[in-house]
Parts: sequence; C-alpha cells; structure tokens
Amino acid sequence: MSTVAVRELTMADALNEALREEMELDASIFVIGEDIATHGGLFRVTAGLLDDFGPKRVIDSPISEAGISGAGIGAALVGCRPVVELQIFDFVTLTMDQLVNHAAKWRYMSGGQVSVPLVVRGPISSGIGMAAQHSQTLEAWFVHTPGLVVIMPSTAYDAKGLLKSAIRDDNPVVFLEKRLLYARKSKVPEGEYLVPIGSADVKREGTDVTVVAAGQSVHLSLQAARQLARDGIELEVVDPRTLKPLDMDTIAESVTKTGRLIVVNEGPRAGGFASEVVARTLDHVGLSAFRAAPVRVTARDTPIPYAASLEREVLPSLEDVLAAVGRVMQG
Amino acid sequence: MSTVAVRELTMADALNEALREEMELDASIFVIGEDIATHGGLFRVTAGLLDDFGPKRVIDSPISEAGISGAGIGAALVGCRPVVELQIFDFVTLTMDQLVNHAAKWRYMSGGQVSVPLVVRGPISSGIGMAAQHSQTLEAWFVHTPGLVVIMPSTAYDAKGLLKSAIRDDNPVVFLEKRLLYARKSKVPEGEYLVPIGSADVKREGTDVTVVAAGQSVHLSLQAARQLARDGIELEVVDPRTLKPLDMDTIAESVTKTGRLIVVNEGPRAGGFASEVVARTLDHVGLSAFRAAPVRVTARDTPIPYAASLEREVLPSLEDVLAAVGRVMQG
Amino acid sequence: MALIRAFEAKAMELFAEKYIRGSVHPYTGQEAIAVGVCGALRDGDYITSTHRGHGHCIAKGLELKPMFAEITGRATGYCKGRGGSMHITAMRHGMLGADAIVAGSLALATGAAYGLRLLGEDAVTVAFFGDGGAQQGIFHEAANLASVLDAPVVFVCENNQWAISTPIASAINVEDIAIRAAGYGFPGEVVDGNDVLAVREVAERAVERARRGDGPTLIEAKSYRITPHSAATPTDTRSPEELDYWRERDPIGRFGRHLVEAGVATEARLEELARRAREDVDEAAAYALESPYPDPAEAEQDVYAPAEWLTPGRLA
Amino acid sequence: MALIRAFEAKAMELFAEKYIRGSVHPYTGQEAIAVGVCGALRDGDYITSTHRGHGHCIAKGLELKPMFAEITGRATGYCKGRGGSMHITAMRHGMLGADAIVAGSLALATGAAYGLRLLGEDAVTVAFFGDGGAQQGIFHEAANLASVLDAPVVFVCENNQWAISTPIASAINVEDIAIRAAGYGFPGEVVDGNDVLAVREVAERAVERARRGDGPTLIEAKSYRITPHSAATPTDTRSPEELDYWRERDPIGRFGRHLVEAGVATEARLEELARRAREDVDEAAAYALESPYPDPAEAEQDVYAPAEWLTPGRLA
Ligand SMILES: Cc1ncc(C[n+]2csc(CCOP(=O)(O)OP(=O)(O)O)c2C)c(N)n1
Ligand SMILES: Cc1ncc(C[n+]2csc(CCOP(=O)(O)OP(=O)(O)O)c2C)c(N)n1
Ligand SMILES: [Mg+2]
Ligand SMILES: [Mg+2]
Repeated sequence: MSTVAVRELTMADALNEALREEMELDASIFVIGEDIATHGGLFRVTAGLLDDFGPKRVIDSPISEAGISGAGIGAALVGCRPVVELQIFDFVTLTMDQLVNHAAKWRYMSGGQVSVPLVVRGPISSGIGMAAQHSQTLEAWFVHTPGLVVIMPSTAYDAKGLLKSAIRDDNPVVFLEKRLLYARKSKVPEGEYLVPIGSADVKREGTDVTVVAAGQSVHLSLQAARQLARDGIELEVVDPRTLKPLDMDTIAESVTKTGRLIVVNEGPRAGGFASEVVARTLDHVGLSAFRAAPVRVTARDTPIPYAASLEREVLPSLEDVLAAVGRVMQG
Repeated sequence: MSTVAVRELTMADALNEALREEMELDASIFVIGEDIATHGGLFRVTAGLLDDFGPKRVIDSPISEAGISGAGIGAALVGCRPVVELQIFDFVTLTMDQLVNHAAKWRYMSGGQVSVPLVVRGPISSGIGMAAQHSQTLEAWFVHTPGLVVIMPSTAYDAKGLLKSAIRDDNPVVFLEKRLLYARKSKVPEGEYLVPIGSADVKREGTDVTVVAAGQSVHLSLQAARQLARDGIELEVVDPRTLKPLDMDTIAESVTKTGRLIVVNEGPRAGGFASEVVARTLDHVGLSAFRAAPVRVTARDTPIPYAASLEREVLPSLEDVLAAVGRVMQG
Repeated sequence: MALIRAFEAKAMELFAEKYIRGSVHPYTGQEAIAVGVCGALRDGDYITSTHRGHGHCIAKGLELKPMFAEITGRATGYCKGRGGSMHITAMRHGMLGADAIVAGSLALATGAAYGLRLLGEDAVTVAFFGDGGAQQGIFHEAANLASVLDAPVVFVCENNQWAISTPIASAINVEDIAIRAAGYGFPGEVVDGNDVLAVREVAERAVERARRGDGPTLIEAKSYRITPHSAATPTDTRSPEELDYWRERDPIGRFGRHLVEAGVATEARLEELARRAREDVDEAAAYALESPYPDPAEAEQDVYAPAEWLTPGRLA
Repeated sequence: MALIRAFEAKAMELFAEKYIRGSVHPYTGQEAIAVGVCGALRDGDYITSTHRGHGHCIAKGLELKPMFAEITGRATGYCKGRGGSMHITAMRHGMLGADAIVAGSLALATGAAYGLRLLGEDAVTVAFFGDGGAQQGIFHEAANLASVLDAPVVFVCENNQWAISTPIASAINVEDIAIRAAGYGFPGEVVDGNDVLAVREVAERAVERARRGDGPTLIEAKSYRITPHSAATPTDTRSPEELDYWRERDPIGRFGRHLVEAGVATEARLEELARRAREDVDEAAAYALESPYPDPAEAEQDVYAPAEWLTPGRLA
C-alpha cells in the first residue's frame, strides 16, 4: 500500500502546485503575463504566487504578448527559466515571430552556444461560446516548428508532472491547457513527481482500434470506449501527452496490435495534428499493418462559431468518434 | 497554329505583368510593401508600377508587416483589392494575428456580410544561404487556417494566371513565390488568361508513381522523372498549384492509376503539407488503392542552416526523391 | 446613453439566465464616449470596435433587436449568431466590426480610412480601443502608418483606468497615453470621457481634421467602467472609494443635471426617457429570445465568399 | 573603427568571390556608434545586434577569425557555420546574438536585462537597431515593458537615414525617433553618430543610468551608411551629393583629424594603424578560408538542448 497521500485536484490546482514547487526549488524561475499576479490568472493557475514569491518573480504585464514572450526568451538566454502566460492561446498569433524566429531557432543558429529554457503556457478555450478569436486549437503550427517542444495534458496528474518537466527542460516549450479541463479533477499524489516529456500514456487498453487523442479529446475518446465496450468493441486510447517530440513507439506498437487507427483532434482538419499522426504511423508500421484506412476525427474547416448549435456542429463529437469506429471496423 | 504571340518570361516578369494588367482593369487595386515602389521590390516583381499607377496605389511602407497587412484587410472590407508584399515570407510570423484572427475570420464572424479580397504575397527564399530566419516554407500553417486560400506556383505561366485569379477572388489569398523560381522562364502567351484557383495541373504524365509537389519541388520531381524514365520508371508529377483549396479529384485520380504516392515538400516534415496530402489521399482512395505506403520527401526537422554543406543536407534533394521512388517501387 | 445603460443591464441579466454564452463586457459608465464620438460622424463614416462594443454599436445606430439576437446566438442576429457579443458587424450602419483581439482593429481602421479615400469617398473611420490596448505593437504600427498615409482615421482610446485587474498606472510610466501621438506626428488630445459634450467637441475637431485630409488624431477619453470587467470575470478588486468617486461622475447623471439646469428637460422627462429605454430593451430582448437558433446545417456557410472554385467537395 | 572598416571591405570582397552566401550588410560609415557605445560597457554586459552586425561584434571584442569563419560558413565559426553573417552569437563575449528580423531583438534585450538583474548581476544590456526598425510594433512593446520593469537596457537606434531604398522621412512624420521615448517615460537622446566621442559620452550616461536601476534610455545616433544596403542588394539610388556630404563626415577621418590636432597621434601613426587593421583582417580571412566546412552529418545537431527525452528516433 502506498504511503504517499493522494488527493483529488483540479487541473488548475495541479498546475498551480507545479509552478509553486518549481519556483521554490529554483529562484531563476519567474512568471509573467496579463492579470496573473494580483488576480491570480483568469483561471487561477497562478493564484497566490504573488504573495509567496513577490512582484519581481510574479509579474502583471502590460497587454503585449510579443513583448513578454521576447522578454522571456532574453531572460532564458542569460540563465532564467521564465514561464510566460498567454491569457488565451489564440493570442499566440501576436507572438509567432518571437516564438518561431527566435525561441525555436536561437540555439541552432548559435551553433549550440545557448539554450532557451522558456515555457509559454495558456488555455485553449473552445466549446464555451467564446467565438472565433478565442477558441482556436493551434498545436499543429508548433508541431511544424523545429526547435519547439509541444505539450498538451489531459489530466491533472499529467498536467502537474509535465509542467514541472517543461520548466526543467532546457528547450522552449509550448504548453497547451484545455480551458474545459481546468475544473476537472484527478488523483494527484502529494510531493514530487515528474511526467517525462516525449512519452505517451495508454489511457485505456483495447484490442480492436487504436485511438490517438490528446487533451480534451482523450475524454471524448474514453467516453466512446465505455459505450462501445458494451457492444464488445475495445478501443485502445493512446494519449501522446507530448505532441512534439511524439512517442511513435507507443503509437506504432498499439496500431500493430489493433490494425486500426483513429486520431481525434479538436483543430481544423486540413493540415492538422491528426494528419501528421496518420502519415507518421504509416511510415512506422507500413501499409500492411492496417486492416482499414486510418480515420481523422477533427473539427470542421471553419472558424469556431459563437452559437451553441453551430459550435457543437463544428467541433468533434461523440457521434463523430462512434461513426469513425464504425468505418474502421468495416475495414 | 495559335495566333497568340507567346514569349518566354521569368516568373518575376510574369507576376509583374499580372499586377499591371489587373491594376489597369481595376482602380480599387493598390500594392503596398517595403521597397516596392521606388525600388520596384527586392526581386523586381513590382518594378515600374509606381511610374504607371502613382504613389497612392503603389506604396512604399514603413517596416510594419502587421500594420500593412491589417491596413490591407481594412481597405478590402470597404471595397479595395489590396496586394500586400511581405519582403521575405518569414516575416509573416509578425502578422499571423492580422491574417489568421482577422482576414481569415472576418467574413465568417460577420455572418457573410463582408468579404476580404486581399492578396498577401512574397518570396520563400530557402536554398541560397539566407539562414534560418529568411528561409522558411510555412504554407502548412495557412493550409491549417480556415478562411484562407493558399497558392504556390511553379512556373511563370501559372504564376501570372494564378495571381490574376487571386486578385479577382473575393477571399484572402496567401500567395507564395519561390525565390529561386523568380528568374526561371517559361512560355507565357500575350494578353489575358487566368489559371483557376483550386485546380491542379499534371506537369508530367506517368503510370508508375504519383508525385505531388508544388513550387520549387515540382522541378526537383521533374528532374527525378527524367532520370528515372531512362530506367523505364514513369513518374506522374501532379502540381496542385493551389494548396487550399486542394484539388483532391486530380490527386486521387492519379493515385488510383499508379497506386503509389510520393509527396515532395520543402517545409519541415512534422506537421507539414506532405502529411496532409498523405492523410487526405488515404481518405479519398482508400487503403486498397495503394501498392506501397506513401512516402513524404521533405526538409529535415531543423531550422535552415547557413553553410551550403548543411543547407543542402536538410533540404529535400534529388537523391531523396530517387530513394523514395525506390521505396514505393519495392512496395 | 440611457439606452446603452439599459441594454447592458439587460445583457447581464440574460447572461445570468444562461441565454448568453461566453461573456459580456458591459460599457456601463463609458456611454458618453461612444455617444459623443459617434455624434460627430455622418452617414458613410465607419467605426471599428472592441470586446466592449455594445455601446459603440448603439451609438452608431444599430438596431437593438438584431443586436440582442446576435449576442443570444440566434439566426436573426446581425451575424446570424456566428459572432456573438464580441463580434457584432453591421456594414449597413458603418460598423466594420467588433474585435476581441485587444487593439486588433487599429490597422483595419487605418486601411479602411485609406481605402475609402482611394475610392473617392470623403468618409472618416473611427477606431475605438482601450487603455490596455495602447501597449500593443499594432497600436504603434497603425498610428505611424496612418500618419504617413494621411489616413482619415481617428483613434479613440477609452482610458477607463483598468485592463481587467491591471491599473493603467502599472501598465505604463506616463500620465497620458495621448502624448504618444507626438511620436507619430499628429495631435493627441485628452478629454473628460464622462462629459458627453466635451467628447463631442473634441471628436468634431478630429473628424473635421481627418475629413479635410490633414490626417489622424489620437483622442484619449478618461473614463471608468463602473461594473466589473465582464460577466465571465465578475471578480472586482477595485476599492469602493474609487467606485464611488466615479459613480458620482456618472456621465448620464451629469448630462441629465446639465439638461435640467439648462432648462432643456425636467427630471420627470429624463425618468420617462430612461423608462422608455428599458421598455425598448425589454422588447428587443424578447424578440431575440423568440428567434430561432441557427441551423447546424449552415455551420460551414460563409467561410469563403462565393467563387467559381467554391463547388461542393472542393474545399480544403 | 579602422578594423571594422577593413573587415567590411574584406567581407564584400569575399562575397564577390562567392566565399559568402546570402548577403553581407556592411557597417561602413557607422563605426563610431558601435565603438562609442561598446566602449561604455564592461565585462559582463551584453548586446544584441542586427543584420548589420559585424561592427557591433568587433566593438564588443569578438575575434576576427571565428567571425570570418562564421560568415564564410566554416566549422570553426562562432556558430559552427549555422548562423552566418546575420546571426553571429558569442556568449563568452556578451554577444547575445544578431537578429535578421528587423527590431526582433529589442524584447530579448529587455528580458535579458531584467533577467540578469533578477539573478543579482548589475549588468547592462544594449540593443542596437535601425531607424527602419523603430516602426515595428515590437519596438513599442519592448520599450514600454522595459520602462515598467525598470529593465537596465539601452536602446540604440542607428538612424542611418535609410531602410534599404526607403528614406526615414517617408517612414515617419517626425524629425527625431528619440522623442518616442517620452511616450514610455524614459529619456530619449539624439547624438551625432559620426562623432565617436559624443556617442561615448551619451552612452556612458545611459549605461550608468541603467546600472543604477533608473531604467532604460533611447539613444538615437544620426549617421549614414556610405556603402549600399547589402552585397545582395547593391543598387543604390541615393544622390551623389548626399553621399559626398556624408563621406566628408566620415567618423574615422573625423576622429583621426581630432587625434592629430590634439597631438595624440600623427598622420603616419594613423596610416600605420589602418595598415595593421588590414593585415589582421587578411590574416583572419585566410584562416577562415583554410577552415573546414561543417560536416553534413551534424546538420541535425543543436536543434534541441540535451534532455533525457532526446534519444535517437524520438524527435518529432
Ligand atoms: C491580444 C489580446 N490579449 C489579451 C486579451 C484578453 N483581454 C480581454 S479584455 C482585456 C483587457 C483590455 O483592457 P482595455 O484595452 O483597457 O479595455 P477594457 O476592457 O478596459 O475596455 C484583456 C487583457 C485579448 N482579448 N486580446
Ligand atoms: C521584420 C523584417 N522586415 C523586413 C526585413 C527586410 N529588411 C532587411 S534590412 C531592412 C532595412 C532595415 O532598415 P534599418 O532598420 O534602418 O536598418 P539598416 O539596414 O538601415 O541598418 C529590411 C526592410 C527584415 N529583415 N525583417
Ligand atoms: Mg481599460
Ligand atoms: Mg537605416
């Protein structure tokens, strides 16, 4: 029997613990973002940090996404470990130059002289009627950017362990938090633990179909799995947790077993993460390993609409996952 | 015998003609960018336009990529057809917010009240030692952005016809010009013609392998095709010309014929356009249509290095294409 | 102003009753700015707006019914329910659109202003934005570009002292945002944003200047939002003293007292107007709630403008 | 200054001889700025640079051999040939890196300055950028952020009057870029960038101020590039009169005359120094050309810093 106390924590609280623990261990860590200090962040992820670590390490910034990201890079170059919050991740569009042309390339361009231990984190807030400019799922852009690490946790446990790893990692990390998961609880042990970067987690074992999904999509997939289990169809749900680097070994192993692949992703279909998983898995396991063509379950290729009736329609749904399983089971 | 005179034009001159012809037809068109007026553009694409259309329609802008892109959107909303030049396309990182959160979404968010007839064009300049911040091939980001049209011509003929179509199209168009193709000549008839958006062109017919490639990669693929023809292997080179919307009918038809697919793309592999083509083609033709697993020939997942010995290594090469053909022919 | 005040009160109600998703950012307390500025505009002029945009819409002459229908996500909304509270666009009223990206529309307004001039119209475009937005790079690029293009645009910075939980004093090290105009070579004016007549006067000057072709103006209207940042972010850490200070300077009360003192209106008449405003708002809200939701089958419409390549199955 | 002048002359030669790919942006004519500013710095201080960065590197004390090796794409370069002319980084000399994105490094410099302070060091960071760069949004965000963070950073705007083919007068509607500092609440100073002593004096003040913890300064050094924009963009439309005007104000000639008049040096001595500079440069260039090219097998190295997940075959 484990002697470690285990609590149920929300993902927001788990992320807050990760920041607190790491900031206590390492004085070179500071967090900066809009409304993160006195207000504790719109979603409470940085709540209380100002009191414990003071205004030099917990900074309410002006509304300057590019500026604070660039400042984070500069501070990282001289030995700090900044954690930059983007209040909503759609605003990363304002700082692509700093992240892509600077954070991701500085080490390589310098011939390995420097590293950029920076974490840029924030929420993906689709599904709650925030409309087109506050609901994007953009991980595919970062997966396409050499030099970046991309993380998207689905549980409080993974979120805490991965954020701690991200802060300790010497590379620039894009850390994506699903708004709807902040309040979701899962078991989190007391005290120190890390979740390794680049390692997937099989959230549910199954023999018939491999479902690759990260973040919110994991729960949609598990829901489908529970329902299909009644009909005797067993889904294996693989949560990469890290999208770049991607743990292809685990994915390939699963697909080799099931012969069927479904990728669930909340971003638009064209050029999305699902396409990448399909193409790479083919490279790894070959054509013959598949009993059916892989299927991508994604959002429609539209901006995210405001009205509930429309937003529900464009985002991937349980029905979409079930239909995809139907397709791959027919072969 | 055709009565239309046909000249050999460079892609730069063909693009210049397209701008000139459209500006003569439509007084609502203006071009704006850095050093495009008095200097005629770093690559001469806008040469002479200032003299013919004056400083109100041919504008040397301050160095403000986001500002001029946003201004282009605003002008488009009230009825102009702006053509914005990004001096090197890597600088689009500075204006992702204007293009993605504004240009691509404004029509949808307004419920179809407005349209954004904007063209944002510029060179992709890898392959000439401009290093990591001036050598990126970023089309995958735009393919992943609903609301945008993405065009990448491979010949002077296509470039002229497509730019004219792009300017007349009522949607925001990202128009990507390969720096190394500017000086390349091809036959261009005198006078008016258009190349339709969303239609691929089979640049070479073949029976054994379908090679999907756009821009510079088309010529790499044709080179491989000529070489392999000697060994009796016939490549069919399909140039989508428009990456979004993608002409899947033409691609699917070709793959159904050959049963083999190679996608050549100059961007980094992870999350790139090649992955999208592989995944979508599978959706369209199904598993059984393939005699071999599709292969992606792309750049390595690194920033683009400066030194020739390194840049050559990371960019897709003739050897890479030949090796890929070897793989798919073995099945 | 009373109409805006009543509209926002109703909107907050509807949010509480879950008829509105996402959020609502009430304009309450800043009414004099939109009313004063839009009063200086004429037909054919345009505005761009922000996440806190209902007041701008009403002041520009948009109708209450399609506004409420939009923010409650109905098919009868200005944007067919696609945009919601933060994205109301109404081209027929010269409303180019509200933008949920802080300061995101400043370059759009500059380009619209330039484009209209190029098309031979003598229209003026106004861009509303907040004090927090003045720290965005696009503010700098749009202002400088407008200056070198002599674009007929007026930048109206609504300095309500706060950006969510961040006081303006911690976001900048200067007293007035307006002084930044000097760095671009056009006038910057500070005005009491709770005095509708003062705002109107400054706006007339700026609009006139732009229409003459003399270029942009930056107006900083000092005001205050007397309600929390938004329905989704209700926590408000601001001191009661500060709130009281500004409630006393409520633009509606002030203008009302002015009218009464000037003998233009009676207390009773003002009461009457406020009541009518509430009635109009209730009626419009009722209309919205009776309107149908958008048909899911139309979710993929209007991503692209009609084009010959836009045939079924061709879209990437 | 003579060393920089000789270095750039040699670099242009090497480009003409195809030993250098891409481009070279000579610093010729602006030497007094880098030398004056870096002279005000001490060990432990940092700089960031631009596409026109060779002068900054030399003034900060970088060695000629690994510089030439880098711009000729050799394994012995500061960046192993990965960066080239526009991306020389040399951490051991306090050179955080040159940036080919115009104005791209201003926020980096601000963050480096703040970070060093947080780590308990009293270092100062200088960010060089051009007149054209002052129209980028990141200039605005970095300057304002530096102000509210009291970051010990000095922004040095090298106003050489032109951005490729675009005269500064057509890019802004104000006389001096320096006045923009007022909009952020810190000093902006204009200095004759061709007078090395004047630059040094202004820089000392700004660096001292930053080190004291009093925050940033914007220095606008008026100068001129007397060579074309770059090796890849040789066309130069500027008038001969304008070029002559500035050649007469050549910073090296001026400083030389000053030294002679002051009796500190003789014409002969200056000749001697210039000759030595050319010799050092030739020697360094020869070293570079004898150096090996980077091994293609190493092309994928240094994309990521060492990490436990960085095992072969695992990278996405
Ligand atoms: C680019 C961007 N960053 C952050 C946000 C989140 N956000 C929404 S409103 C707001 C505060 C804006 O303050 P201000 O500009 O003063 O307008 P106000 O809310 O006071 O009217 C912030 C930070 C956003 N919508 N866009
Ligand atoms: C963001 C960005 N836009 C455009 C360019 C292309 N470009 C390279 S140098 C240059 C001119 C820069 O002018 P200035 O800042 O005055 O520096 P100078 O060349 O005069 O030293 C331009 C436009 C670039 N490198 N980066
Ligand atoms: Mg505010
Ligand atoms: Mg310059």
